[in-house]
Amino acid sequence: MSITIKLFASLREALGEAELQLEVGALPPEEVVDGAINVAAIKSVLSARGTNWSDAINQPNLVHALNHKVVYLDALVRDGDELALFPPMTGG
Amino acid sequence: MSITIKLFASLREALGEAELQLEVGALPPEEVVDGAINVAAIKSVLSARGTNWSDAINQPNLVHALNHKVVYLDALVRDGDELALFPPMTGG
Amino acid sequence: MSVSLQAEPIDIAAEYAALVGALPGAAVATFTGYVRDHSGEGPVGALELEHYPEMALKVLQNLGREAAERFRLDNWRIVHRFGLLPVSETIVWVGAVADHRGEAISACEFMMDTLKTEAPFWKREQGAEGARWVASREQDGERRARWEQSKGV
Amino acid sequence: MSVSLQAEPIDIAAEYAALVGALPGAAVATFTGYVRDHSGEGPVGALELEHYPEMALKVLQNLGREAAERFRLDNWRIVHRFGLLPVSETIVWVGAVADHRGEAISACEFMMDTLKTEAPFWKREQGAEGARWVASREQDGERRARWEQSKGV
Repeated sequence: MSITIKLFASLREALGEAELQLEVGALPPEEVVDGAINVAAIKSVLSARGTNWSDAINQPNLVHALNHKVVYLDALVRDGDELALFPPMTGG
Repeated sequence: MSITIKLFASLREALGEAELQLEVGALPPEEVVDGAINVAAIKSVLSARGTNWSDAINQPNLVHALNHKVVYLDALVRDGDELALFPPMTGG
Repeated sequence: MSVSLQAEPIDIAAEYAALVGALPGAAVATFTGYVRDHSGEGPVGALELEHYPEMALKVLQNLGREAAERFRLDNWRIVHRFGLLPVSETIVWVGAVADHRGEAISACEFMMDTLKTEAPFWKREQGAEGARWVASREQDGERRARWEQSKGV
Repeated sequence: MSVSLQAEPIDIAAEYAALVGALPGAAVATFTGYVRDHSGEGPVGALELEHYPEMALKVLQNLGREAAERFRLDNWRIVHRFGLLPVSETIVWVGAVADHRGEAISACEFMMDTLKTEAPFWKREQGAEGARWVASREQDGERRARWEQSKGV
């Protein structure tokens, strides 16, 4: 399963990446439901990349957008989806 | 005592006058307090001009403005003042 | 921080540019009212706007000053027309400049709600069956009254 | 009834003219946000506005449609800039056309309050001691929450 991860603003800056393709074929089977895994599981995979990732990904006010729509940790992500992670918006 | 009376909108139209000088020297002395009479007394004087005046001047929602400021029936009017009478405003 | 009573159409682009000036505030809100082609009474061909010039000027100047104080405005402007106004013409334009959006937007709404009930203008609609004076709307009085209750933004 | 995300300055006079069009509504409200020369953190030389283009477009289009339905708008427009914006530049412009003033003004306020908390833009201030990301304001969340409670104008 391949998921596009996008990072914005302070998160992008802290991690030095704006976009990556995440291959999650190696997940334990109990995390996979009907070919989908939830946002929390994807955050665990990303956190395992190192302390800077763990710190950035687990900050309290992080917003998750799945295919351009804000979602919560239990939202299901499928092959080909785009998951964006970013701090609270400050436009306008 | 000479007072400028101004009439606007439907009142002006009903009475066929936009402005008149009202001489109120002939008022009974008990109406005059410290050289002033109140708006109610002036309306009585105007009402005495005929049925069309009485009807127009005593309509329920009439607004009174003394020297460009909205006032009530007990406001005191003095020589040289300008008293305007008109229906509720409908600008904007 | 000024009022204009005018027979001429309102040049909205010029008014906006003058309101904001060289050093804009962070937040600018505007409102424009136009002559509609209909009212609750039926079709409208044009409006005649009668006004009491000296009083209208004073009421609107005081209104702008009150809005500036209440909403901490950096600038404000009120333009109101009088005379014969065909359908789709501008009637009124208000603008407010403040540090924050809540204040700028509320100031516009406050100016319009107050102007509607306190500035001496009277509308006469030219309809299919002649002209009729527009009656004041109870709803306008209610909108105005809200500002007495809440002093906040 | 459209959204523009753009690097170029907002041509407010042109946007206004296009919003109102040939047959103006009775009531038109607009709001413009500009880059201020200061913030709670100190002096500001410029803003950098980062955004998530595909999501920003969808969020703002849905916002316009929701405002149109909720406030019975005849027309609406949302323009938001991205990139490097020096002090006194335009950041955002919203406009709403309705039959009545309450709806036009409330629609502008609703669009701004929602945009602030739901559209994916992030501000970075260039200050005297380098650049800093702007923190979201709790007050913006509270302003947005008001619209959940009251569906009225």
